[in-house]
Amino acid sequence: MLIGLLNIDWGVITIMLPLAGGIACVLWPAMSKPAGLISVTGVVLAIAGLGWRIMENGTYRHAVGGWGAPLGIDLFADGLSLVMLIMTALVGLGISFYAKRFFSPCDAVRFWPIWLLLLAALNALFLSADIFNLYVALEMTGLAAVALTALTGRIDALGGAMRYLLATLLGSLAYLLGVVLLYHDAGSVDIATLAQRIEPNAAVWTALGLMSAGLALKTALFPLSFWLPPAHASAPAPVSALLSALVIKASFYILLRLWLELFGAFAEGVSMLLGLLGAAAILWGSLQALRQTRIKLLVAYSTVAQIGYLFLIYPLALVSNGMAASMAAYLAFSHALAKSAMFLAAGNLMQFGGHDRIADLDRAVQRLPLTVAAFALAGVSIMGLPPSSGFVGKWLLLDAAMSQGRWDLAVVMIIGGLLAAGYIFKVLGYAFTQAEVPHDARAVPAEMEWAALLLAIGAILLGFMAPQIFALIHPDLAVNASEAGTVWTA
Amino acid sequence: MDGIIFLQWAFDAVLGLGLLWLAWRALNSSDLFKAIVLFIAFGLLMALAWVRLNASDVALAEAAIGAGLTGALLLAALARLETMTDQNVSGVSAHPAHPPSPTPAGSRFSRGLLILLLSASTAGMGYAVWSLPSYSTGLSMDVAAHLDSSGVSNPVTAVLLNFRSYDTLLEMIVLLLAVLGVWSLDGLPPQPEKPPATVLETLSRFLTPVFILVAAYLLWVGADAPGGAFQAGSVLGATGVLLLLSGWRPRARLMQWPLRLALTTGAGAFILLGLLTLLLEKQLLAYPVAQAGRMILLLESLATVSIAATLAILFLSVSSGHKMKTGKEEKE
Amino acid sequence: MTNAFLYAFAGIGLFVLGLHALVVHAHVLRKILAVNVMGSGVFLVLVALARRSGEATSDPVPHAMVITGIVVAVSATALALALMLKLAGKSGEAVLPGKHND
Amino acid sequence: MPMQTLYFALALFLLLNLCAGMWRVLRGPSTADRMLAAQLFGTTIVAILLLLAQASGSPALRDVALVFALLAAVTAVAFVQRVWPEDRESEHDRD
Amino acid sequence: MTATDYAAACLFILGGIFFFAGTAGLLRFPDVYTRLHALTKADNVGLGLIVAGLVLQAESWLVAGKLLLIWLLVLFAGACVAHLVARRALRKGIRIWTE
Repeated sequence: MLIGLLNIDWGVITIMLPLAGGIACVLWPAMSKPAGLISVTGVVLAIAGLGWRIMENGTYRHAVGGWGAPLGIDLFADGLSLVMLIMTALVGLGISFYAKRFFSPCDAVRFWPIWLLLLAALNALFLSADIFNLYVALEMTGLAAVALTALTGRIDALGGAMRYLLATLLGSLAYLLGVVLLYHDAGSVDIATLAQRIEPNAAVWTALGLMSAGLALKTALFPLSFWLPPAHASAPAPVSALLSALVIKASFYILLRLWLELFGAFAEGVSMLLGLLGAAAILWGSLQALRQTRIKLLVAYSTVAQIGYLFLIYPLALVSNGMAASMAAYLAFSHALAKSAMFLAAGNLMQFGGHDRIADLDRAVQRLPLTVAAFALAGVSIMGLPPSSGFVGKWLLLDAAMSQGRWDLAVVMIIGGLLAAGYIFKVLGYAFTQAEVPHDARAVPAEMEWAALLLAIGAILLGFMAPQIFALIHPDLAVNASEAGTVWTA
Repeated sequence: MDGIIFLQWAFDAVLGLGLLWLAWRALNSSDLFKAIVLFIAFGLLMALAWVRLNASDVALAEAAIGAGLTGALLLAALARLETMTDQNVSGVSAHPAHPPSPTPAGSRFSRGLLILLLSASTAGMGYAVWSLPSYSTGLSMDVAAHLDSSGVSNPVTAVLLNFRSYDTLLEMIVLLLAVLGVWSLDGLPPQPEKPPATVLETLSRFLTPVFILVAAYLLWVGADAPGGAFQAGSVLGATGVLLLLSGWRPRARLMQWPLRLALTTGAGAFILLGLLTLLLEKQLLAYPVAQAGRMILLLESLATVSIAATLAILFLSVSSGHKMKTGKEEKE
Repeated sequence: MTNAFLYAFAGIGLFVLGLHALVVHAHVLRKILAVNVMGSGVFLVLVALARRSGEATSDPVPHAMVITGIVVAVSATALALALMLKLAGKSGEAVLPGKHND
Repeated sequence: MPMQTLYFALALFLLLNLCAGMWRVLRGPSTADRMLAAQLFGTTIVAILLLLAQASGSPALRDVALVFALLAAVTAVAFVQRVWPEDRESEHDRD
Repeated sequence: MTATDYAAACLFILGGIFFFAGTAGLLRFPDVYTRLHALTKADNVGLGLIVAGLVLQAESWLVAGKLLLIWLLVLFAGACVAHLVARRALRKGIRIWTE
């Protein structure tokens, strides 16, 4: 029976289950909440099955339609996509339980089908090995994210959603033009086939530039992050958590996948630029976050800053020694957990006080202990204090930067950590003080507080599980991973 | 013989320049209504470009969607925009509404920088395209090799519905997402329209059966000639648009679960068939060769219904959407 | 020497024209038109370069991709128009709120 | 061979005709003039498609022409019903 | 070049002339109504002549039937649209041009 369980096609189920769930929600709106929760828990189990299958017999490859790579489309999952899938499932589960109590019935009917289709789009994106299929999955993710951002119908949400839609369409078209050039240069859109056929000529360089620009715009890398704060700050709390934790990681994952498989060998110049923009993102994002007076805008600018850390992978020549995939996945996972916890905590504070002005938090710590604890624990991981996963990720980055003599990046990382501490403690400081104008407070359901707290605790616990995560991505690098573990315990 | 070559080159040159000129005028015209009419003309020329590039399937899709829906959608959106912002958006006027934003001094420099950057990237992309080998067959050899076991003889339908059917599944979901997104904004407007003028009544009354016949023909011919689900769905959608324009509104009862069923039937069929083939053939969407043709036809007909319903509802929501929510969703 | 490269250059021209208009104009409807023109440009390059495979047949895979792309573009345009109208309904004008971006 | 030349020559002539009609779209004082020009483009495109279908011998182009012939009405009706509704007196259409 | 080819060639050229007349009318005429008249001329007669020429060249009756169907559709749609636009223009108060 166990073997039967093993060779079930879990990858296909992680995509088909949320699709079927989404369609069930559309067909039967009254049942959208239970159907949503069942689908999300089903996805978590399916991904566990996929993880088990990958541990047993290596990378997972499934030829859709039975035609095989160059003609048909392949689903492919290795350690990197598995960790991203686990991230999507766990953060998605936490957000789903939060959303169960957050939305009014009429909003819930609209939230659940779009959220399930977004979850299916993310799973399809992390499992796809075909660059045109990635374009269609990117469009799916973009449209679903925009529809969710505009759910409340307020002016700032609509403005943010409109700007986000135009930015994401521009990013997708730039990426698509890159796909066109690659297809006509190498005659295939399958990543594995492309890897063997392309060599650095004018068309491939232009495709690299276009795809990097398009995906950087969708990941809101610093100069192209104009659209992120208004969209993430004005969306409803669970949607902001989804956007910051999962949706921008999707385009980051595609850029990383293209880098590892196709462009890594000959793209030093562009990786320097990406590193530079990443460093600038850290500084600019953190400084902007310090200046904000509203929690959700502060957390949104913190996302722009933390994205900078993710892009420091490129200049640190990690691609050559194989640490890039595991480092990026780990940092993305830790940021996803911490950032979703922060946004959910901000949502609780907004529901509690009716506003999210930092200055009037008015003794939130006495009245909402769990939420402020969640915000604090998530802040610990964002700042990068031990024992959190943020610390382990940033420590490994710092270690790599210093071992390669990149003192400039090391200094930027440290300043980024200090600035992060600045804006986290600014919020926590106000949470402890008495605000001048006391105002009535509405009760916040327990599930919503526990959802935020559990995600924050997850961000901390991930710090302890660093060796397992690294072992998942690079079984052969196990020794290096345990050394990473020892580094932390030392 | 060289006479024809010259004429063909002249045709392509005029078409290419016409496309660029139309796009430039449409995007920088002083008045929004003129911009939309130029954009509709641009869509017409695009269909000609596809024809000149031997892409009859794409020309059919562009014709059905471009002429049938995009033009009507933009005109309806402009009309609602004008009533909402009660500015003079369309028609002739001394000071054209929404002139392209005047360039203050500071941004003239940034405008120049932008032009410089764009022309550099144009040159880069142009060189990249020009450096591509002048003869390459891409995947056409693979498609031709497997065409006989794909169940249809039209290569484009074989790619869309069999070789890359996973893309088509995701794309049906994109259509569903668009409807869900538009519904979550405004709800479905059951707005009663005035009975149309007699001529419009006869126009829609006569054209509707012809539309449905042509859509069925396109769906059927799709197996071995340009046609197929998307083109047929778009023509059927255009029928819905014409009926909606001439004042017809589906009965409220029809707008509840029957509409939802129509919207999701395409994607649902793909998922069910996919899981079925996963069980039987061990591969997602791997049709057994014997029944491939029938399965593709089933998928295409359900997809046609879904695409038509989606496009019609998108037009209805955009063209006459207002604060009214759909009745059923509000009750529970 | 087929007409592939002529239409490919026209496609690139459309892409850049659309990008310029998307960045320069403030009115959202113009931006939506610009995105549509850019999409047509990319599809034109995709199908034009497929024409390089000899006289009779041309590569069907790009044609299938473009049909998928056209349908995705229509649904994105419909959502963008609905969003613009709701924004205009609430704020009285169809321009992105806040500072005019770049 | 001369028939082929005639087809392409006529197709080119109609295309130039179409571009000439563009001027009316640009200058056309009232919205109706612009829509009329778009209507004429629709018919001209149908004629060009039929000629190209005969010249290049691909019957599919006739289906494209058929679809264009059908859908030309949809855009025009959208213009009449939506941009020019009866009740709203839009003063800007005087010319 | 057989007899039918010559006949078809004449029909094409005549059709082309009518299209040219339609476009010239669209550009030169002073108001909406006269331009509408020119436009519909190009539709039914210009396209009609070209379709007639193509019917002569058509290899099968099915093709000929399809060509005629296309022409009839254009005729029908063109007539209805012309009527709608004219009636709505009149009601909108667009004055008829009088020298």
